[in-house]
Parts: sequence; structure tokens; C-alpha cells
Amino acid sequence: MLGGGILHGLAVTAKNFVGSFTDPERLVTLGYPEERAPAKENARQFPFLVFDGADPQAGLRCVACQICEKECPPQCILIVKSKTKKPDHLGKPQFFPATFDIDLSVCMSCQICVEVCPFDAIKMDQEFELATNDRFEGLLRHRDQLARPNAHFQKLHPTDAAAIDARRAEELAKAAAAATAAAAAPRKPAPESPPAA
Amino acid sequence: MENLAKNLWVIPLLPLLAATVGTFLPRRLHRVTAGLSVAALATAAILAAAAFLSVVRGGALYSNVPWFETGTLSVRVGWILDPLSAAMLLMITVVGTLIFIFSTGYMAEDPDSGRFFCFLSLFAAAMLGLILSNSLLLLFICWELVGLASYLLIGFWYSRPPAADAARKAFLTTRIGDLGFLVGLIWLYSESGTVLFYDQGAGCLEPAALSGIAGRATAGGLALGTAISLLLFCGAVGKSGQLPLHVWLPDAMEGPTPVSALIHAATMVAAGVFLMARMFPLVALGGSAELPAPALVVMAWTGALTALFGALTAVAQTDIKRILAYSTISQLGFMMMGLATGGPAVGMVHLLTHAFFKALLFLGAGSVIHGCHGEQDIRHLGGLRRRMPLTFATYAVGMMALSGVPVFFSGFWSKDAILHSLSHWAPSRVPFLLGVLTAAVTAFYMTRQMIYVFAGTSRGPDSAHAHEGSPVLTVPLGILAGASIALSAVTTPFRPWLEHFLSPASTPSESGSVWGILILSALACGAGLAAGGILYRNLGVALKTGRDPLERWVPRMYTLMRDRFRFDEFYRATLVKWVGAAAWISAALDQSLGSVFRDLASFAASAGSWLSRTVDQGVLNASFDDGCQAARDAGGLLSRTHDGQPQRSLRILIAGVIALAAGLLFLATS
Amino acid sequence: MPPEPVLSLAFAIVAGLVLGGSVAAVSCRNRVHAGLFLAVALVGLALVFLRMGAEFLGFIQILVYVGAVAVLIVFAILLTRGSDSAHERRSNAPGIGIGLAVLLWGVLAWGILHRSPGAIATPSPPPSMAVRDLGERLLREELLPLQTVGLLLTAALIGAALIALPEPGISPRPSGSHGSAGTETPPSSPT
Amino acid sequence: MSAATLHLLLAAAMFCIGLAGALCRRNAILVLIGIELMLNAANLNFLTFWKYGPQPQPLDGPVFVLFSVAIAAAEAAVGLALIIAIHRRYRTTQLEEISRLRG
Amino acid sequence: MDAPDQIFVLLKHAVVSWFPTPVQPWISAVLSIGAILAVYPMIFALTTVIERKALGRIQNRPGPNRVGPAGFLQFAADGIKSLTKEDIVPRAADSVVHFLAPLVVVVPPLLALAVLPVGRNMVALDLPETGLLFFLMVGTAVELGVFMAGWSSHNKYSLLGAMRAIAQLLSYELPLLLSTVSVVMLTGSLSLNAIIGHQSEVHAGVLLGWNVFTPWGAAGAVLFFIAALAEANRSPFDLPEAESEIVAGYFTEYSGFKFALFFLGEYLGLFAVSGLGITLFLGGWLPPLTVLSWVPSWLWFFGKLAVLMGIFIWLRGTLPRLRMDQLMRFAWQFLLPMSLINLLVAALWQYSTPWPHLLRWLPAAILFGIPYLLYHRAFLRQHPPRTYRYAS
Repeated sequence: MLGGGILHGLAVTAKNFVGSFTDPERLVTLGYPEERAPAKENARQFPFLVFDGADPQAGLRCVACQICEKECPPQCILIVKSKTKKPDHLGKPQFFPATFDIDLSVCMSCQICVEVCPFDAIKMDQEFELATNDRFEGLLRHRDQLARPNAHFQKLHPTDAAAIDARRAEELAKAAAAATAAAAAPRKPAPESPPAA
Repeated sequence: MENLAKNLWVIPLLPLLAATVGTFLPRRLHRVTAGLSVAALATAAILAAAAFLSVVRGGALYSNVPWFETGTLSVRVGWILDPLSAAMLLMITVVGTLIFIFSTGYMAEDPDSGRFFCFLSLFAAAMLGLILSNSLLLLFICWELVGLASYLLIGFWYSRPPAADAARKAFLTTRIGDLGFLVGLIWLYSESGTVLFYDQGAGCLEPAALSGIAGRATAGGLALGTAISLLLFCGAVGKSGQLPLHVWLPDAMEGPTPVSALIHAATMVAAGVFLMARMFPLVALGGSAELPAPALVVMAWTGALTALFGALTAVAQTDIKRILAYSTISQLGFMMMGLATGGPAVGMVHLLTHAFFKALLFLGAGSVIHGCHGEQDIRHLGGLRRRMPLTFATYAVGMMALSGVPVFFSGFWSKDAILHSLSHWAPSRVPFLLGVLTAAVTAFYMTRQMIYVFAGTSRGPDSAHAHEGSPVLTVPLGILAGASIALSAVTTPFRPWLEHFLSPASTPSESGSVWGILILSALACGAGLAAGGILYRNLGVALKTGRDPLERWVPRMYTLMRDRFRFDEFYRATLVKWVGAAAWISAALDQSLGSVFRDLASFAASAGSWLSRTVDQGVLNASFDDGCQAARDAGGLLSRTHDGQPQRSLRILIAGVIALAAGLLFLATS
Repeated sequence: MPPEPVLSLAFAIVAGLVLGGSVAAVSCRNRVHAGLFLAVALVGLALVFLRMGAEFLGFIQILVYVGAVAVLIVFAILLTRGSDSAHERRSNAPGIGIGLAVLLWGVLAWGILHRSPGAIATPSPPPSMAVRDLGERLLREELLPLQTVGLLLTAALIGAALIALPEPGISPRPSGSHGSAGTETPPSSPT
Repeated sequence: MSAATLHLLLAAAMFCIGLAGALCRRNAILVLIGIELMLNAANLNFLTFWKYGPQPQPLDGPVFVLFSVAIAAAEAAVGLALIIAIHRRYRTTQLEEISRLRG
Repeated sequence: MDAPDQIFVLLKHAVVSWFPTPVQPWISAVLSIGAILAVYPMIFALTTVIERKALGRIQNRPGPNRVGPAGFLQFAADGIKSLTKEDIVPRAADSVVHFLAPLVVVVPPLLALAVLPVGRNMVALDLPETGLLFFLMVGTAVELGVFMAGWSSHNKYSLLGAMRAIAQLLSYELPLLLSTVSVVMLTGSLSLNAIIGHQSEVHAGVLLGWNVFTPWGAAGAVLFFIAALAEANRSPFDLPEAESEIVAGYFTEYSGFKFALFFLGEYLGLFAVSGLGITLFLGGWLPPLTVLSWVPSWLWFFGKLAVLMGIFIWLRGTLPRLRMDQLMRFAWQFLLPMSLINLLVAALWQYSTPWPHLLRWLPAAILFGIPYLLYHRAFLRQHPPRTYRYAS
């Protein structure tokens, strides 16, 4: 009948209305600041820099290779390479970023920087409550603000972090083994030393 | 009785309801529509019979009801049941029912027959309303409605250009007459203050109103009653196909044949005669036996001329329906004559008998056409006597009734009564002679048609395979044939029951003169039959030459008759041209209207210059130039007011208003 | 109730509304403003009607003129902009027009003031207008005019719709970027 | 000065203002506005004579006004439709530019 | 007179009687105006909150629940917000007209509310001759305000919104007017009190003769409320402010308090036209059954208003917005013919008073049923049942 569709629709909305009171399954809204939905592991907001150990300055994994700066589609990353070097976790002397700025008002959370980083130094954070009074300076994050301990990363993305940590531990072990071997070499003639020597 | 008069409206309402319901039925249910229409009209016929019987027993009666009121003006309408309307009522419903039944067979294969029956029912309703109305206004409305129905039915096959043209022609031609009718109606209303015929002494046909109209004259010295009557007669002329407005009726044969039978033979065309009969007290106002009212004289002459014209034209036609159409025109002329010379009863009796046998003839023609797959040209027919015996027999009855074969056929008696009253007509004997001549010619052309159609052998492929139609077609023919014969029982001058019924006051004629006229009429008929029989006895041989026997005998006359006395050509050469010219002139005037004022101003200026020239002869040349210049200047000046700038015109208008107001105020205060 | 003075403050206000609105309506450069001022003048006139006790007519006045005619006018103004500039050009010979109008008013005022003041005397019982009486009058004595007006309105409705329909033969010359966006029919979506 | 005189003067003034508008404005719609004002002035006159004038028929004035309002509504509708149609054809509503009869 | 029913009337009389006689009419008027100005905006405020909560529930959300208990003070927060917001007038706008438009939109509904009888003896402005006409007259003035708002903003969305709104208002005014005419015909009066009085006739001992209990009244009420929804620019007829198409329609360029005024005007218009519908068809302040007459009359009126608002909210939560051509076609091809038929039915009802009841309903059923079926068939022919290729 003409108008039957309207009645049908009214019945549907009435069911929803009543159901939202009687059926807790229907009313899924959370009272946000007090109640929060647990974040999904793969959720991402903006990048941060991972550091190992306790000292953000010393443990920073970033070697200022500037790949992410080049790859960033909206060009929100600014990196200034340091003049000096500092040892990385393997003890190798590396450059480090004297300046590492990300403009969060420009960043589009595409995660490309994370994908291209060979050092697992930049990762996506889940922090989204970024409200600030100053929309220019307030959203421009500097190196020290960006640096987060590895523990933070482990908390956010446990699977990823576990894999990365395992790999790094392996590398470290390999490096340690190499170092041990290198340390042992002076005692034995190094087989790999050139015959010409 | 009172009840009957109050509920008379049911009779027209039945077909109207059928038409209304039929309109809304889907096209595929056309059989239902047809059945509804027949049932409605048959029921109406039963009611009509009851009404007729009650009138036979009692007298006339009528009832009026208020229609609408506006301010102090109250318009009332009413129904009347007097012998006149009762007889018409019965005739129309009976003939109509038979024709409806015939149509169910005739139109069975037409997918649009639902529409056909709606129109037919509408027509029947309007016609019955026309008959029953006790108010000239209501009669006029129904009059226009039957005109509309006629238009719709003539143009029923509107996709055929001749049919559409014929429908338009019929509508427009009758409109000319209806204009006169309308003016007459308004005039009558303004004079008598009512359009009701009978209203307890206050109706316009009752003595009080008539005596008010009698003795008053219009500006031209014409009696008021005559003027109004003539205007009403205009309507009758248009509707009844009288000279000179007859041209639409033959063309109207483009409609389906039942339509021709019902509308253009039996009922609608007779409405003009009926109108005159209805208005007879007004029409006959101020006349006496020696000196009839002028309107009646006009009617008699119109009728006489029409009768002869129609008969003569019918002689030379070759379309089976056209012959009948001209015959109808001729017979309508007879009715008018009878009405004018012998009173309403004489004319109406012929109307009623004619309705039966002309319907019969048309239906017979329809049966022939139906049997011969649409062939209408009588030169291609022939020999149908054996193939369609029933049609032949009934057609012969109709033919003899129309020709006025003595004793057994109603047409003889009713025509005889007309001739009888014509013979006593004081002003002139010429109509009588014309009438006798027409009677003879009528017999002649009907004989011709019979021989062409039914005698001999078939002359065309269609007629060779002709077949008799179903009982739906033949039974109505039989009934109508029976009625054509039976009606003679009540129409003879020896026992003129019908005449008495219609007009109790009509004087019985002396038997001596009756016999004389009877014999004369029979002789005329016999002469016509004999002439036809002799002339067309060897039709098959004669047609080998491709010419009608009569054509060989009187070629010029025959051509003239075949071309219908060139009426259509005459109208085309005169009226149509004139109208065209008038339109052209109007257009030209329209185009130059803007300069009319300018021209007027130049005329004025020229007049001024002419004056100056006469005063100053010496400088004639210069002054002429000046005059021209002045004219041109004046024209230019005035043309500026015609520049399509409304505000300038408005300014001048307002200036005039101010001047007018100031002047009026000045006059009022001083 | 004491008889109210002839020239009361209320009358002055509504008369000012009427006259001010009228003057602004005919003199405004901006056409839409002119239409709106027309509405103001007509509301003022409705108030005058109300003050005269013609409640029904006052409301009818607003219903028809403000609700329909003024809206129609501003609508038409919107639909017909585009080619002409939004603001009026100089008036058409304002001197003559205003002169004529002032002259006419002078003549009329002279007539009103001098034409035998006794003739227009206030009748002893001030007339009142019952809506029922008005209806009875319309449907009894004025039935024919009423129906005629009904016919006229129907004809006007149909006629206006027909006139304003875009003629199929004529495609308007392409106007500038600011065409009448509201009147164009949306292209039919392919289905 | 009686109330009737006052109302009549007001009506006359309104009429003349409308007239001035109809005479001077170039835009057809603005001319129409002037005409509406003139019509309403006439309505005011009807009511004035009904209220303050001698009364042969008690409701003559209001009935007249009612009919006049109805007719004015029809006039406005048709007039504006015409103006819109003209505008569609000529791309103008200036009265003096619409001076050709040929379309 | 029982006290609860007349409590406000008595209160007013008591207050007025404190003042000296010459100023009493003024005080009385001021009190009435004050009451209207206080009550209806309050209802407006509550309605907005309830509407938001109900719409939320229909969409399985809780709706506003922060400000005040269960969020019921949300309107206060909104009000304060709009009062304190910056009032922006576009540079190109016609500033005077831009300023006046919200006033022209808000004042008419307030005037209209003044003539509605909200309870026995409770009407601020009683017009015994022309009450209904006044109401309708006032309603038409809104159109001008809408136009002013749309035009003065010099914004194409505003102008489009105003055009839509005016076309819609003009089109739906006809069925609205025609469905009220049937009531006027049957009552024989334009006075709203008389119309309510006419409905107080008792049938079958208990049932009151609300107009909605007659065939023409029921159909008229349906037609009236559909048209009323459109007149008030309510969903599903909210094209003039369709935010997905033309931002906010004719008040796109308004902000702060003026925006709030438009909002207020819209709701006041809705209350007014619903109140009129209650008065015309739903018996005004009359109870439905005689046994319920102990409930105060004003409670009935506002209760009916609340129920209507609930239905309107429900409809808003259910129906999608119409398209412009559908909107127009609906008005001219469905509502208008139906309201004309309704007039006919009302006339038949009036003239068939002596008939038995069943016989009186029959012509109405036929007159409504046949066009309804015809519409149904035409609709099905135009829109045959859809077959969904992917989502079934």
C-alpha cells in the first residue's frame, strides 16, 4: 500500500529507539574521556623516534640518514645531521640528528617514514590528544619531544617490537661475536689477513 | 401523475448514466458499454411507454424546479409531459433502442465501439432532455448537446479526413442557426421574463405572456412575435437542414450508418420541427386562417423549396446514403410545410411516421453496406434481392412508405394530411403544387434506388459476395417495417387518432376533399413509380455506357441535380470568399491601425492646408508644399505617441485625468 | 470609551508607515528593497484597515499582499536580474512623472477638502463587519461575481503557469555566469 | 477635518505616490509595484466610504475590496509571469526597451 | 470551577487586581505576553534536547548526556554558546536587511501563538471573528523573512535555500489552508474558541466529538500535519536547509545569536502550527473522554503538543529527505487534490447529518479510497518494485 514503506520505516526506528534502552548490545557508545576503547595494535597517529636505554640522547637509533625526510610525501620532517658522531648500539660511530623536527599539523600519518627506515628508528605513535593553544609551534615536535623509549614502542606494538628486538639482539650478538673474534685475532694469525701482508 | 412529472428526468438520466459509466470503462470492455447503453435506452423506452399511456389517459402535466439563484435572479427549469413530448419520447426511445441493437451488430468489429456507444447514449440523453424540457433554456442546452453528440459521431472515424471535415462543417453550419436561436431565446426572455413554457399561467407560451407579446412591434415594423419566431426558426433551419443551411446534412453521412439513421434521419434533424411545434403558440401568434402569421408563411415557403430541392437532388445521387440524406432534407421540408399550414399535429405526424420508415431505410442501407463490405456506390451494387432477401423486403416497405404508396403505408397518410392542409392554405397554391411534384419525384428516386440496388445482377465484386447480416441486424429492420405499416392504422384521415392526440383542437377535414387529395396523392406516387420503372427498366444495359438513363434523357438538368444545385460551390465562391476577404481586410487594418490616428491628423492638416490654399491662390504651389509639410509634421508628432512606450501614454492619460477631475470639481464647487 | 481624536498618534504612525513605505517603494534604487518597502506599505495599509474596524479585510490584505504578492514580486525581481544591473538607472523623466503626481494629489486634495464637508458625515452607528454577514452576502447576492472571480483566478493561475513555462522553441541566449540558477531544470539522470 | 477626509487624503497620497512610481520607473516590476500601490489606495477609499460614508448597502465597501484584492492577486500573478516571459526573451525588464510587438 | 484547571487564570486575575484599574488591561496584556515569551521558548529548549536524545536513541547512541542531569541542561550550554559567539555579517551582505530578517522570522510565530487557546479561558488574544485568519495571515509573513535572510546574505547557498523555502512554503500553504477550510465550513466560525467548542459535543456517552473522529477530520488532520511539517521546514521536508546540499540554506551566513533566533523561529513556527492542528482537529484542550475531564485543560493541550513533537521527532529520525521535484509534485499532485476531495467529503458530511452513521462514512470511504488506490497504481507504474542486484 501507498505509505506502507513509511510505516515500516517507523517501525524500524521505533525498534531501534526502544532497543537502545533495553538491549545493552545496541548502545555501544563509550563515555570517552572516562571510558576508552583499548587501542588496536596497528592503530597509528604520528611518528616518534625510538631510543634504547635510558638516555634519549645516547640511545637514539636514528642515524640522520635522511631517507625519511626525502620520502615523506607532505615533507613534514626536517633533519639536520650532526657534525660529530656517536656510537650506535653496536658501538659503531654514527651520525645522529642534531635537529629532528616533525610538523604534526602537516603529517598525514602515512607511515612511509616507518617503512623506509633501515634502522627501525622511527615508529608510529598512538597518541591522538594533541590539542594545543598554539597551532604552529604547539604542533611542531622537536627531537627531544619525539624521542620515546623502546619500552613505549613495545607497549604499543608488541608483535613488531618483539621481532625488531630479536633481530637487533641477533645483530648485537653477531657483532659481539665478531668483536670477540677480532679481539682474539691478534693472538692467532688472522687467517683472513692478506697473504701479501 | 404528479410523481411521474417530477421524476421524468429519470428517462434522460438513464442513457446519461450509461454514457458516464461507459466513459470510465476500459476499451476492451466495449461489449459491456454496448450492453449498458442498450439496456439503459430499453428501460427508458419502457418508462416512456408508461408515460405515453398516462398521457393518453390524462392530460399534459409539468413540474418546475429552481435551478440556481443569484441575487434576485432565479432561474428555473422543468419537465413537461404533454402529447407532443410523449409521442416524441416514445418514438425516440423505441427507434433509438432498435438502432442501438442494430449498432451492436453493425459496430461489432470496431475496436472503438465503446466510445461509439458512449456518444450514442450521450446523444440519446440530450435528445430526451430536449424533448422533455419545459424551459427554452434547458431546451437550448440540450439542443447544443445533441449538436455536440452529432459532431462527435459524424467525426467518429476522425482519422478519415472527410469525416473530420464533415463533422466540422456540421458543427459550424448549425452554429449559424443556433446563433439566431440564442438571440431569439434572450429576446424572448427579456420580453416575457421567463424561459419556462408552462408555469401556471406565467410561462412564455401561456396566454398571459402571449398577449403581452402580441400586438407589439419592433423597430422595423415587424411584429415582436414574428421577429422572435423567425430567430428561433433560424435554429430550426440549421438543425433540420432546411434551405439554405442544409449543406451539412449530406456530408454528415460520413458518420457510421446507425448514426445517420438515429441522428440525421429520425431524431435530431427533426428537433427543428419539434422546436417549431413546441413554440407553435408563439409562432402562430397574430395569424388567422385567412392571413397566417408571417413566420408561418416563411416556414411554409422554406419547407416547400427545401422539399423540392431535396427530392430533385436525390434523383441524381449515386451514394446510397446520400440519396437518403437528400430524401431526409426533402421530407423535413414537408414537415415544415405541414407544420406551417396545418398546425403542429400535421407536421408532427409526418415527423413520427418518417422517423420510423427513414430509420428503417437507413438501417436497410446500413445492412446493405455491412453486407457489401462498405460499398456505398449504387452503381456498383445490384442484384441484392436474392442475396439479401430480408433486407430487400424491409427496404421495400420503407421505400413504399416514403414514396407514399397508398393505403397500407403510414407515409401515405401523413403525407396526404400535409398535402391536404396545403391545398387549403390561403396565401398561395404554389406550395401545394410543389408538394405534389415533390411527392412524385420522391417516388421516382426511390424506385431508381431500389432498381439500382436490388434489381438486376450485381455490378461489383463486393455486392457479388453480399450476405445477409445476423439477426441483430435484421430483427430491428423487421420491427421497424412492421411499425411503418402499423402506424397507418392511427394516421388515416378516417380515424386520425394520432393527429387528435397531438392536437385535440385540430379541425377534422371534410371527407369530400379528403378523397380528392387522396387520389391526387396516389396518382402522383403512381406516376413517380411508373416513370422510374420505365426509365430504369433496362438498367444493366444503360449502365454499359457509363451514364445514368436519366442523364441521357436530360443531361444538363441531371448534372445540375448531381452537383446538388452547386450549393457548396456557391458558398465557396461567395460566403467563404467573403469571410476570407473580411479576414484579410481585418489583418490589413490591424497592421495599419497604428497609423490611423496619424492619417486622421494628416487629413486634418490637409484640410488646413486646403483652406490656406483657397485663401491664398497666388502662392498655390508654396502653400501646397507647406500643407504637405504640415501634414507630415503633424503625422510625425502624433506618431511619437505610438512608440511603444507605455509610460508616455500613461502620462498623457494622467494629464487628461487631472484635467477631467479639476474640471468636474470646478463645476461642482462653483 | 471617550471618542478618539481624529488625528491620533496611532493614525499618524500607520499613515507614516503607509506613506513612507510607498515613497521608499517607488524611489528605492535597489529593486529588492523596493519590493520589501512595498510590503511595509501594505502592512501599514492593513493596520489602517484594522483601525477602521475591518479586521477581516486587514488580515486578508496581509495574507494576500504580503504573503503572496510581495513575495511574488521579490521572486520575480530575483528571477529577472542577470541582464540589467542590480541598481536602477536614472528614472524615466522623473520631473514630469512627479509633477503630474503632485498635481493630481493637489487636485484630489482640493476636491476632498472643499467638496461640501457635510456630505460625508459619519453615520450614527459606526458600521461593523461580521464575517458571517460578509460570507452570506458573497454567497447569496454576489454569487455570480464570486464565481466569476473564481474563474478568473483559475484562469490566471493556469495562464501564469503557461506564460512562465519555458517555450520549447526558444532557447534563451546564454546569459553570463550569474544566470537564474533556481529556475533551471536539473538534467535527467541516465537510468 | 473629519476622519473620512483624513483617510481620503491618505488614499489620494498613496495613489499619487504609486502613480509617480508607475510613471517614472523604468523597470517593469517597479512599475507593477506602483500599480499595486494605486490599487490599494482605491481599496482604502472603498473602506473609507464604507466606514464613514452614507450607507445604502451595509457591506458594499468590503465586498468591493474583497473582489479587488482577488483581482489584484490575479493581475500580479499574470503580470509577473508576463514579465518573466519577456525577460526570458529579451533579457531585459526595462520598459522602454520592450517596444517591439514582433517577437 | 476546579482550581487546577483554572490555576493560571486565577493567578493572573489575582496579580492584575493588585494594580489600579486604568493600567489593568496593560498589566493583563504584559502578563500574557510574558507567559508566552517564557513558556514557548522553554518548550523549545526542552524539545531541542529531547529531540537530540531521541534521534540519538533511534541511531543507537545516547545523545547529549553531559551538561546537567542526563544532559538535560544541554540547551543552556548551547544558548550560552550562541550568545557569546561572534556575530559575523558578511562584507557583501545588505546589513540592514540581514539584521531584520531573523526578527521577521521570529515575531510572526510568537504572534500566532498568542491566539491559540491553551486551556479553558486561557488565550492571550481572543479574536472571535477572525482568529484562524489571523493565524494564517501571520504565518505567511515568515516567507518574507526567509526571503530577506536568503537575499541579504549575498551567498548562493542562502539564495538557493530561500528560493527553495519560498517555493515550498507557497506550495504547502494551499493544502494547509484547504484542510483548515473544512473545519471552518463545519464549525461555521473562524474563532478558535468556537472551533474547540464545536468539538465538545459528547458522543456515545463518553467520547468527545473531536474533529479527527470524523472522516474529513481524520483525512484533514493527516493532510494538515503533512503540510505543517513542510511549512515548518521539518524533516523530511527540510530541503531549504539541507546541510548536505546547500550548507544551512537561507541562514548559512548567520552565526551566534541570530542563528539561534532562526532556530527558535523555526521551532516556534512548528509549535504554532501544531497547536493550530490540535485546536482544529484534536479537540484543543478538550480531553478525549468525558471521564478524563478532571485533568486540567492546559495539561491536555501541552500533552498533545508533546505527543505531536514526539511523532515529529520520530518521523525525522525515520524519513529521508525529499528531492525538490518530489516535494513539489507531492504538494501539487497529491496533497492539493486530496484536500479538495476532503472539502467535498466535509460538505457531504454536513448534509448527511440525519443519515445513519455507517451510511455517512461510506461516501467518504469511497471518495478517499478510489483516489488513493489510483495514486497507488500510478505510483507502482512509475516506480515498479526495485530489484537489487547486489544488496538483497
